[in-house]
Amino acid sequence: MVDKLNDDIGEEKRLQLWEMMLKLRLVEKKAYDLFLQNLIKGTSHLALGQEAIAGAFGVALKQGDYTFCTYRGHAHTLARGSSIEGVLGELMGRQCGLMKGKGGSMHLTDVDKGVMGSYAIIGAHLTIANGTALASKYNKTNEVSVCFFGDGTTNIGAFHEALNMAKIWNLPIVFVCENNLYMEYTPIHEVTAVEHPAADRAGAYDLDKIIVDGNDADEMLRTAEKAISKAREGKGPSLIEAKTYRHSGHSRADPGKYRPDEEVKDWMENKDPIKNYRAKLLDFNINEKIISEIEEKIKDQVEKATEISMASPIPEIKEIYTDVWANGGSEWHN
Amino acid sequence: MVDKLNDDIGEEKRLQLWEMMLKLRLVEKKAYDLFLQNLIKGTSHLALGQEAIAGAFGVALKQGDYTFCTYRGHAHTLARGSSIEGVLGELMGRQCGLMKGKGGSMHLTDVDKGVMGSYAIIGAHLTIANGTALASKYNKTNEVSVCFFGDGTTNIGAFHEALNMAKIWNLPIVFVCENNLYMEYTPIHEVTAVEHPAADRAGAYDLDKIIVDGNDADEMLRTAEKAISKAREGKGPSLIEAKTYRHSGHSRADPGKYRPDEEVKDWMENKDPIKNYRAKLLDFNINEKIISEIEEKIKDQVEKATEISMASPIPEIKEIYTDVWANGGSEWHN
Amino acid sequence: MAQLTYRASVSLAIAQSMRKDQKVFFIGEDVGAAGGVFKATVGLLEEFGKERVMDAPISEQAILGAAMGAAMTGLRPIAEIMFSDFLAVCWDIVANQIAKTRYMSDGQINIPLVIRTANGGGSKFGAQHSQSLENWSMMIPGLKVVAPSCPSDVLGLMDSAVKDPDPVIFYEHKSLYAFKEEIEQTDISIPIGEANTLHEGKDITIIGLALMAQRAKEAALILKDKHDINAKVIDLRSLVPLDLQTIKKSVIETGHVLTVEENPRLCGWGAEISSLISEHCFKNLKGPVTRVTTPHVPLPSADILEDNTIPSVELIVNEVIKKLKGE
Amino acid sequence: MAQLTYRASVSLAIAQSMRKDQKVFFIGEDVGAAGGVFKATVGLLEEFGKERVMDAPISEQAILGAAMGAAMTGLRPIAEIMFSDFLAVCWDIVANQIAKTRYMSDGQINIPLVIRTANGGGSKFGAQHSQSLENWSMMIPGLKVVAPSCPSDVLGLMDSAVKDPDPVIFYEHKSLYAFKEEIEQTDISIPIGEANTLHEGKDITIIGLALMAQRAKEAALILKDKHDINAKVIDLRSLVPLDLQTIKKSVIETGHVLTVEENPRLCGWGAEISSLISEHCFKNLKGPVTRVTTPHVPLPSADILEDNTIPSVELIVNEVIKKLKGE
Ligand SMILES: Cc1ncc(C[n+]2csc(CCOP(=O)(O)OP(=O)(O)O)c2C)c(N)n1
Ligand SMILES: Cc1ncc(C[n+]2csc(CCOP(=O)(O)OP(=O)(O)O)c2C)c(N)n1
Ligand SMILES: [Mg+2]
Ligand SMILES: [Mg+2]
Repeated sequence: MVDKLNDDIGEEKRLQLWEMMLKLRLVEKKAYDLFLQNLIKGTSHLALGQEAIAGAFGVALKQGDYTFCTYRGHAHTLARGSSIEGVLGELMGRQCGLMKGKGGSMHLTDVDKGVMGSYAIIGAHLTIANGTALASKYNKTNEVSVCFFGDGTTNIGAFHEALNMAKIWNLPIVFVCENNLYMEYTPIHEVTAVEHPAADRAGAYDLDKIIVDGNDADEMLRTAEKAISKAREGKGPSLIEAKTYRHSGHSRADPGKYRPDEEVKDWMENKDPIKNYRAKLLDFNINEKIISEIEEKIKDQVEKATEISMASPIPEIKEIYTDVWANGGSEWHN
Repeated sequence: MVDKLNDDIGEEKRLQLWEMMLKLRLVEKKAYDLFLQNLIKGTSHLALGQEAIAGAFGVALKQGDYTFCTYRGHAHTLARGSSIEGVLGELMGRQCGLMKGKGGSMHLTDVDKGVMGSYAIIGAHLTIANGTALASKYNKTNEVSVCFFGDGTTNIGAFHEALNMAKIWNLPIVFVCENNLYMEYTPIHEVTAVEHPAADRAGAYDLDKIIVDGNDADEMLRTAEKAISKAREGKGPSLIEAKTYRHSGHSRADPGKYRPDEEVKDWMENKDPIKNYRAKLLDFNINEKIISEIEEKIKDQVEKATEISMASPIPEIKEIYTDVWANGGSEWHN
Repeated sequence: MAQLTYRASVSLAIAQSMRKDQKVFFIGEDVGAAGGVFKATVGLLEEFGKERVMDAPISEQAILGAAMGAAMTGLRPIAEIMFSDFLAVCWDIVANQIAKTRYMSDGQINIPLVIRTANGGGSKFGAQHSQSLENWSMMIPGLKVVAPSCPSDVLGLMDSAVKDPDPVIFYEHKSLYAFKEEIEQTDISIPIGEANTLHEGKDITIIGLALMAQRAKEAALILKDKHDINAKVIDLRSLVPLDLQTIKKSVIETGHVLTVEENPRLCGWGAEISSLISEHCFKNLKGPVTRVTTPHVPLPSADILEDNTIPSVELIVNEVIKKLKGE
Repeated sequence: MAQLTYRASVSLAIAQSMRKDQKVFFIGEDVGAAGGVFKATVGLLEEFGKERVMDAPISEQAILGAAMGAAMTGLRPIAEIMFSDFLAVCWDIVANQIAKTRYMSDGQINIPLVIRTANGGGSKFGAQHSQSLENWSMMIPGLKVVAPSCPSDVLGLMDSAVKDPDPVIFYEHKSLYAFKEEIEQTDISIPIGEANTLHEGKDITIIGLALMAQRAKEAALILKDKHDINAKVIDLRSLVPLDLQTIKKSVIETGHVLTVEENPRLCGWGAEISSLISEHCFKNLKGPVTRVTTPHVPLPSADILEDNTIPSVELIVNEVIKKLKGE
């Protein structure tokens, strides 16, 4: 039962979180529809079911803060306020895409919103995120850097190097491991020496062991806010392990058949962060009409954005030759 | 005071260890002399002061076991029984060198003795050592693989990957971190998130935390034997952190001036593994004559080997073109 | 006689090698239960069990390191690097350890392993999952470099690669996985270092590899049909060892050469071939060796962009015409 | 006017850049208190303090990742990779992240950083500490590649590299650290992409880089003195951007070209230059472009072996004579 009297979060923030998570959910669903219509080429990795994590950080972060995510980064990008058509347009390879189709679904980037890129080679971005954090420290400004990654990422070398460096340099950074129990198709416990792939390694970097139910949006928000404050106050890095589950396969090509049916069912039916959060909002006596209005608003936004991106032209071929260099071009000789 | 009644090691093995350590010490000293005479080109990394670790493993390992070491690997190579002229000859770039001068001081290799190579890029050989261990498991034979490395090596990605893999595959391997307090010139604690660079990370791979005085040859031998037995019995990997100190600089070019004088003095005078072991042998009532005879024998061996290697011709130029491929040659086109 | 895809020929080739030699085992990420992200290892786990088909963590350095160490003892590992782009995360193991250890050890150590990896563009996967990286390994002494262009070459070259006493990087082209061929005999062996002629002709020599060899062949068909140009298409099949004799022989006949590379221009394998032809056949050349390559840019993701970045059949046709007819 | 070593010019160049721009900072292993293993960063920590001269753990990926991230915010990091051979352990960060991020982000992100690294042989350090790896970065679109051959070039090119809005890999040659030059003015700037003529001549064009450029110059002096051959020696100074115009101009005059590379043969930068010359100056060539390279082997360690593996002045002289006089 919820303790309505000691509500540290409050209705306003809860509705923000609700709106945020719904947006992430509905855009991902739309992305899925667009695949089926063959409007999205290439690959795509949906974060359906994992919305509470990106959502909570989206709410907790300030403008100017930096986020880094992976190929599974649509949600994390939207959570910083990037436009839906910017995301869907990129997936479809349109001019309205965040990077005009040059990067694609695995590399969403929106620097104005603090989305410092999505990285498709496991581990690298943990080290890069240290860099923006280092810059904040160097400049004595107080942005926080947040880096999202998966459970499987904890077994690659760059993870280790990044965590150690963040700690010794006391960087204002939050590492967020979204433990969805699988790397691509392999259960994480089959390839990991410890039970909690991130949290059980925290001690190796003199960090606290933090495990949170990543599908409980309120808990996720509290955890995010705490770690962000710590970083902002100059008290150094955190490593959070958030337990979650992806509703769909690893990527477009994957039906996800290696997962036991009951497991999938349990997570979809009993642990869906959005379904559960809706119930919680009602528990907190939030007017169902408000909840539904938000739903309608987001649906509407997603539809409009879809139209915009479908109407957006494909990029011009000359884009191939632009922006290798800061001078805008790609010449390598005089 | 030593407990002579419950002596689990015994005179024979102690003398073996004594002889082994002395050999390592005297060969390294000879190598140093040869530099000064400008007979050794390139670089060289001496393990003076760290002999108890390689020595103990040399005594504890069986023929057929595999060892992997670093650029600081003269001692570890000799400890497996490689010839002194093979080592000194290689340092001097002579035909009698273990690899005829093709590898040099940083890459000593003597497969017949189980010396599976010395590796000069930090971290790599931990992953490679897993491979010989994997082969033993695959073939259901019972060799043990041992991999030596330094404290600084614990901060590179390959360390992390190798430890995790060794654990999940339950490999017959012993990882030995020789913590000599410094990477090249930088004190390890300045760049490491935890106090014990290896041992404090053991938990991240579900391994026991093992710290040993690496300059106490008896303790080192016990620790080595225990870990080797564990591996040989199919009970999986160990990670040992052995505290030690190098008497000289990091490499030939380094006078080691970044270390406080008192620190150096303390380790050289009070914690020298060889000086202390000699005293311990006497404590155990081992006849000083025997001890000295071994000293003389080794001195003699080193002198003879030096002569042999100085008399050995330099390699023939055609060696440049041999042994890129298993067919003995280096052709890349027909 | 059966129709076999390139994809299926990969798993068949691995299976055949594993059946023949107990020393062969296979490591990779998501390769076992799931049969690999490209479904190119389906059935291996079922047939050979967990001891010979090992699902690894996301630890490419540890994967290749373990394969290397095992190979040093005489085993014959096949290791998968899921996308060739990920060679970058384990490049030290490939370029500094696997490639150099035999030489540094004065031949004491052999490293008979195969690294197979999905290479190349065409899937709209963007700049970090689409690279053509044969030149990365060509430039490292001590590595053999194989890149089959069709199912039978996959079968025959994999057989040789696994038996080879030296390390072989085996580049499988992602855009060829669905490529089909009628195969009579699956248990075949093709020596590494022998180029294959995909199309005969004496007007010009077109040299390609993997997908680009197939595109060159298609171009040759068009050139013949529509432009009365007879192009000899040489599929190198391996860059190291390189079949220089076949190249020379054709260049002496034709005097015109076009290389077709999928990688970005600078220091691509075509540059090496061009410099070799220049050295060996200078007098025979009627014009410069023309290199068709991806422009020197990272690969963009959107269809229209990717399709116009990687050399197409049309581009090859046009370049040949321009070269021969000055159009 | 002062005599400056190449080594001293490195630390001076860094210091000058750091004095001019507070955004510049420096990360590396053992670079601070100890002044670097090559003593090329002595004095920096003392002058700029720990916040701007950061001693890092042995974590090359983390070092370059941090430099990249910082650069993305507008800072201008200089990161040291102690030996260029170690680029292999962080090659993903270099080749896949630093090089591609600007393009993939459609120009949203700039990465103005410098990676400086000790490159090349001559020190008898063996195969893992002696490589010449300029071609590794030349082949990656998105990287600028600089390799100075003398102290004044270190000063002038470092100034430009630090100011450059794009990532620059700055290869310092280990065997040049002791090289001395009289320098009048230390605070100089040399644009990246302009080759330098080290010796004038119209008989043959010799193209080199770093140590090989200096050896080519020595060879040219001998050729002139003893063999009456006037060689033009072009020190490329940077591979990307490449000064193709200077190359073309000289080749048109001489018709004979020799490239001198320290790297093993296959896919070296000389291959690219050879293919470019072939494409652009085919009609001017009186013979094939000759490539002098290290043979395609890992570098051996013993003096006699290393000395006979890397191209020497003598070898260059002989190759030129053979080429021009058919001897
Ligand atoms: C270095 C590297 N190795 C392998 C891959 C292929 N790959 C892409 S996603 C993935 C699984 C990642 O698992 P996890 O970190 O748990 O993230 P999730 O996909 O579950 O969000 C793998 C192996 C890659 N992109 N990079
Ligand atoms: C990847 C890599 N980075 C840096 C170096 C340069 N280097 C050689 S030895 C060394 C210090 C290693 O320290 P540690 O592991 O403690 O071993 P020790 O030398 O103390 O025995 C460094 C940084 C290297 N060889 N490889
Ligand atoms: Mg996962
Ligand atoms: Mg150390």
